[in-house]
Amino acid sequence: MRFEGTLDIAAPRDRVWSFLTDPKQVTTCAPDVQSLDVTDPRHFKVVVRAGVGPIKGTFTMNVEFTELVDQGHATVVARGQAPGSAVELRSTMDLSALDGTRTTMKWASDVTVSGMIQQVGARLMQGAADKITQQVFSCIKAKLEAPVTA
Amino acid sequence: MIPASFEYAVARDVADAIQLLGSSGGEGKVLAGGQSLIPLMKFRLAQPGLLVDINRVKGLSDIRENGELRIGALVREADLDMNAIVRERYPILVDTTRVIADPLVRNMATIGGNLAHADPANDHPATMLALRASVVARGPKGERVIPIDEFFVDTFTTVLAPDEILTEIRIPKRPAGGGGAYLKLERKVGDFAIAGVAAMVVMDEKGRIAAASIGVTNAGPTAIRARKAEDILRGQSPDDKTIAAAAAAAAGESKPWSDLRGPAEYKLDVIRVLTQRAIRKAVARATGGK
Amino acid sequence: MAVEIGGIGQSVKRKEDARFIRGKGKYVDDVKLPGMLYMDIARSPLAHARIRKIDTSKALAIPGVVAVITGKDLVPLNLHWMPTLMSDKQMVLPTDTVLYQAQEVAAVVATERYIAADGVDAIEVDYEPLPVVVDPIKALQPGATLVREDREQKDNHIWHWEVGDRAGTDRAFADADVVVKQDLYIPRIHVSSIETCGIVASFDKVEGKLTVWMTTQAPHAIRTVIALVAGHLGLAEHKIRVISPDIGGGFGGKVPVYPGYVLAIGASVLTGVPVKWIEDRAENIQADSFARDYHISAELASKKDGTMQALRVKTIADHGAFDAAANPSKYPAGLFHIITGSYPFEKSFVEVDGAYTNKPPGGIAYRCSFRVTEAAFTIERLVDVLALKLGRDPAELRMQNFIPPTAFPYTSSLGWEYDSGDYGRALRLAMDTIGYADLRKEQAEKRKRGELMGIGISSFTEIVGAGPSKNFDILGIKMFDSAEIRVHPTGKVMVRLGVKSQGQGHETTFGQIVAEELGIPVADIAVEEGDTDTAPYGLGTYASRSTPVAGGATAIAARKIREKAKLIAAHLLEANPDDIEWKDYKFQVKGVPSKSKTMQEVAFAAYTNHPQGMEAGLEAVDYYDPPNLTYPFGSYICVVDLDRGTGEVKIRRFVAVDDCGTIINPMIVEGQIHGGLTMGLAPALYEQINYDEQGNIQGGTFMDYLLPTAMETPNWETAKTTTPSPHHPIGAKGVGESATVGAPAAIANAVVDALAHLGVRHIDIPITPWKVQKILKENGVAE
Amino acid sequence: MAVATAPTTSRGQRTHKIHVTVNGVPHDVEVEARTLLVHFLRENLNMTGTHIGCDTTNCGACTVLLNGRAVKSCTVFAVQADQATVATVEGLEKDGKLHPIQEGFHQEHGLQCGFCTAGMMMTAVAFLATNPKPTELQIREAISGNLCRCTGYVNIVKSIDHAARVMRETAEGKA
Repeated sequence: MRFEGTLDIAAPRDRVWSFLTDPKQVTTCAPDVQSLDVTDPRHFKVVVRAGVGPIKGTFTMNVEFTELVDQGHATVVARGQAPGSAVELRSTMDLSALDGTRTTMKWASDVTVSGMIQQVGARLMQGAADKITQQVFSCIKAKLEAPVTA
Repeated sequence: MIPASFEYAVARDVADAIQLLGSSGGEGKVLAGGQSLIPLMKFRLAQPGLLVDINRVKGLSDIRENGELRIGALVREADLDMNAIVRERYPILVDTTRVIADPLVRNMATIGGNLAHADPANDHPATMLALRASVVARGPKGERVIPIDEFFVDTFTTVLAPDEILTEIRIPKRPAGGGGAYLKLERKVGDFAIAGVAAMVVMDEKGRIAAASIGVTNAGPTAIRARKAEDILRGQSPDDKTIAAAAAAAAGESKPWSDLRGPAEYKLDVIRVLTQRAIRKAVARATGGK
Repeated sequence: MAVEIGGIGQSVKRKEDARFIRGKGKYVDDVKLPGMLYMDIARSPLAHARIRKIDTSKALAIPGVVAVITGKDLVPLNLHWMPTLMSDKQMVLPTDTVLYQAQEVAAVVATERYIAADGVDAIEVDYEPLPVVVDPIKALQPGATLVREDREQKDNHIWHWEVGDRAGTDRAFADADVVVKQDLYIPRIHVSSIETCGIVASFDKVEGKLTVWMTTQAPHAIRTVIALVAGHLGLAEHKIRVISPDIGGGFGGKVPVYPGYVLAIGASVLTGVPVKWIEDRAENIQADSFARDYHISAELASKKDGTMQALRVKTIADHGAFDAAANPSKYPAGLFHIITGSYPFEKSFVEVDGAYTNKPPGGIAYRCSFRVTEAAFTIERLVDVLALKLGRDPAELRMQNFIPPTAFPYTSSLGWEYDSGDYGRALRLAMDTIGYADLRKEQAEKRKRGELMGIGISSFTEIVGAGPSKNFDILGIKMFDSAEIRVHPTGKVMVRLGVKSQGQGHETTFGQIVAEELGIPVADIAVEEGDTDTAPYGLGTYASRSTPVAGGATAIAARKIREKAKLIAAHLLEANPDDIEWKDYKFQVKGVPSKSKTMQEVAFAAYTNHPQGMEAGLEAVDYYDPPNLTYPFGSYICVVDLDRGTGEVKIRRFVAVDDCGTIINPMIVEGQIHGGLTMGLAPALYEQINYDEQGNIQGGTFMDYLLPTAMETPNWETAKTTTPSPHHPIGAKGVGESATVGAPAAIANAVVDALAHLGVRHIDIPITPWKVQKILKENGVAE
Repeated sequence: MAVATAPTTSRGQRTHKIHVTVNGVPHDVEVEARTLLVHFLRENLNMTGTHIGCDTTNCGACTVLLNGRAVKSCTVFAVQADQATVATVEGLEKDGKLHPIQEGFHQEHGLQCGFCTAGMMMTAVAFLATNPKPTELQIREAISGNLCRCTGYVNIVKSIDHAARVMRETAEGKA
């Protein structure tokens, strides 16, 4: 499943970049984080609970920033497992500054879900993955546009 | 397939159930018919910490008509089907309940569960949308009546709070000149719907459609109301052209996904065709036909 | 008298019903032994992946979990791979790479079923995903992802097999007036017997004896396989007892040896206590052997007048990750070369290439002799494509071309010797029964009104009864089967067979064969199967082989008894054996009906008063290697109505005329045909296992794999002709699979027929409503 | 093979006491909450006539009567049957006399492998109690939650019709 979109974020590009590439910050927008373990700036492990309604899986995700280029282009690969299921997420993000205070982010995510969740939930997978992805990105936008607190 | 362990409690009454759910830290789940929930638990895709069994709660299994039709949330589909009031005056509910899963599942499955589970492929949501029903929920802060249009939020998600329980469904009394029908297409008995359409019409003395409402099963993350289709029908006589236009509009408002039950474009066609047929059947029933 | 005996041709009520209707059947999951442990299996969510690590610590920490087995544990025992019947090998558990989704990765043994499931959930496997290939056509292209790194040959090609006259066929096509070509995909399906597979393995450490109760259609073959696979661990054949108790449907799915069986046996041998493994439905559909998955390209050449001349077929067979086909024939594509069907092609040529993909291994037959349905579907579809091309009525074109009754025994251009047949008679009966001419008229009228109805015919020829040792063997063991009959002094009989019923009613029908041959009432005959400690060696029940092979053995063994009994009767009647005849189920002195002895009287004498010098007792054994296969046939006609709005196909009527030679029990034969038809309907309209590009199974539970219910299944109408097999001892041919073989083409032909005036020539099965609706829409005839 | 070092018997799960009457015989048993009714019948009571076929509420092999209603016992927890009556295939035969539905399945060849048979019969028993004179279509609808792979349903329909006829005749005889 591929999802993509463009976000106009009322925040300068360097701020958007540092948020997106900081495991501690970006995972605040992941669904229901149970734990976060940062290995190095490019690698971290996060445990999330994701799903819709009563269907929920606990996913242990190994995340790697595979490309980080000039505060403008990033790719991230996240791979994880829940019992009987596996998930892989490959995302690209391209930032361009509209002006000093606004940034356009083009993003695309390829989500692959395998195993029991995919089989039983195939009927609802597209909707659920779409929803979770939208939530993540609208959270990113909201957090970046929120007034910076000390 | 074996479910994961959970705590289990039998609720004595609604207040007890609410209290039990409230104490579960969001890990509680109501067990009514269990026909959707238990299979999910056996796949371990649902692992609630606490099951609150409401099957022994009294007063949730009645069907009464008192101005409006009131159906207790625990009414089993099989009982809805066999109920004399429903059979005589609400054939759309008979249409609906008779195509849910299979006869054995209908012996356990409840109407409240069918709505609260909020699976877009479930059948009651579309029918309740067409019937302009409301649902009654009770929680720690008391009771509230939720119009069905506001009830479904997303797939498997309703406006019910984790410690709120659906207790009753209220359906406006069938008006004079009113008639409704629910049609569903499925590959085989017991399969999830490819699509389903519920249509209610009220005919005036001149043979025109005074009011119409249409609900669609499997048209997106939740069942939807086809409002544009309703607008097209209102005030018109139910001729082929009007019905075709309404049906096309209903398809236009639907956003089904491609899956094992057909490509999205096919489902749109099915919604269109079922809408036509459901409207015709509803009109026939409203005007005294069967 | 005849009724009392319950011999051949009687609808004797089934003996086995007594226990089943009381809930007293004994299926594998009903076996419970003291101290028994339960096994459950962790499976791969990915279709192709490197296993970096398997962490079993959390599973082992669960109270009640006794042990966890991984591939590494099997390496020292040399049990991590096992051989297949197709000279391939198959992983029992992977040591480094998984090759398909739902592949076994680890086994958990626990004190209770529920705890074993918890243990499976607690196993953590770190997988590194690898590229996946699910399409066999792509898999055979250069540079495709390699499925089997363990092989020396570094591509996904398994084998090439061809039969027939390539050059002659090519010439016939070059010279032909008319050539039609059709590509067909016959998708993956699954037998889905209502009982899944399972085993209880019990190893007695003191005696060194292994007893297994197992869902197997072939207990003796399984015992031999266990001995060959695990002989190095001390499991010799005389120390292995395989019991196949009541089986809840087989259809071919219970022929293979699955890794779960091996793991449960291994777990019992290692722990010294009984271990039970019963798969759930998802495991059953997703990991057990599939059927079909044939990509076929078929061409037919004919004269202008419709005379069929040549057939040319090219096929790619998807075998998944291992070629573990349960195929007892000597040909890698089974009996696919029965594809010339009911027609006398002068020239034909068939080639098949096997391919590996990242899908579960297989395949199995799904209620047919291996690959016969694929063949029958192809030829019967192709004949209709030719009829459309020539503008001919499909019934008339068939009648014109059938192999005539006078031509039997008939040797096909691909080498099969058909035993007997009268194809025209069967089709005529089917047409008369359904009212073919009137239906055609109705169709023409409906077409004028824009309504869509179709009439489809399938005049198939089956090939069953594996089989003659020139065509078949399992691990070199010839495909005979056996019967052992003992007549006790009081005239009661024990029959033991090498085959194993999975619902076919052997306890009744084999009793009837013996009753017929010996004149002893069927009620006095006990039939036992499925225990390798007591039953004679046999190759099992599949490929409709029980009646053709074990039925032959039973009749011959009974006749051996009758021969001896005749000598005793002569002794009792003080007559010359040559003057004794077997008449009205009695031994009579020729011309003196009052001087006779019943078999019961003879039986008593066999133990009390047999002639001097004769061995006491009355028993016989026969191991029957049939001289040929049998060739049941039939003509089916299906009438469908299409919904122009939704594309739904509704079967209005379905008439099945079958000819299976001599019928032992008409009631049981009719029941077999009903069931077979329903398993023909299923893939025609409903069932399919599909895979997405990542190798995810689509249709892996009964929520998504659509078995027809009583509402989708029509009220089957049956009729019969009887053309006995000339070479079979009682003239019987076998019937369990005919309907599954013949029905899909009749249904597909009917749907295509309903749309033929729009130019439609073919629709791949399963014919889903959206496939039909797409055609309606493209042609502007949708509602 | 990695062998557990943990104790191999105890279970941490809380159990519930239930009182269930199965085929007229009362049972007081402790079960885990997650114990499915079908496993309770098969494992705790050793009543193996009720089978498991699909695990997903599709096939009906596990059908039993719970307070007189036909339900799929693989989708009901045993705790839900507390204080309830359960009827299974083992209770159909009374005083050595087969139930008409059992006779029907035998006479009309309504079974082959026998695996779906108990579920089919239990569904039919409950159905005929509410509809003593069904049409063929009504019988087909009634058993549409039970899958059979062997018979093609034709003879199952006949078997149920046979039983309905016998039961009507018996009822008339008594009246």
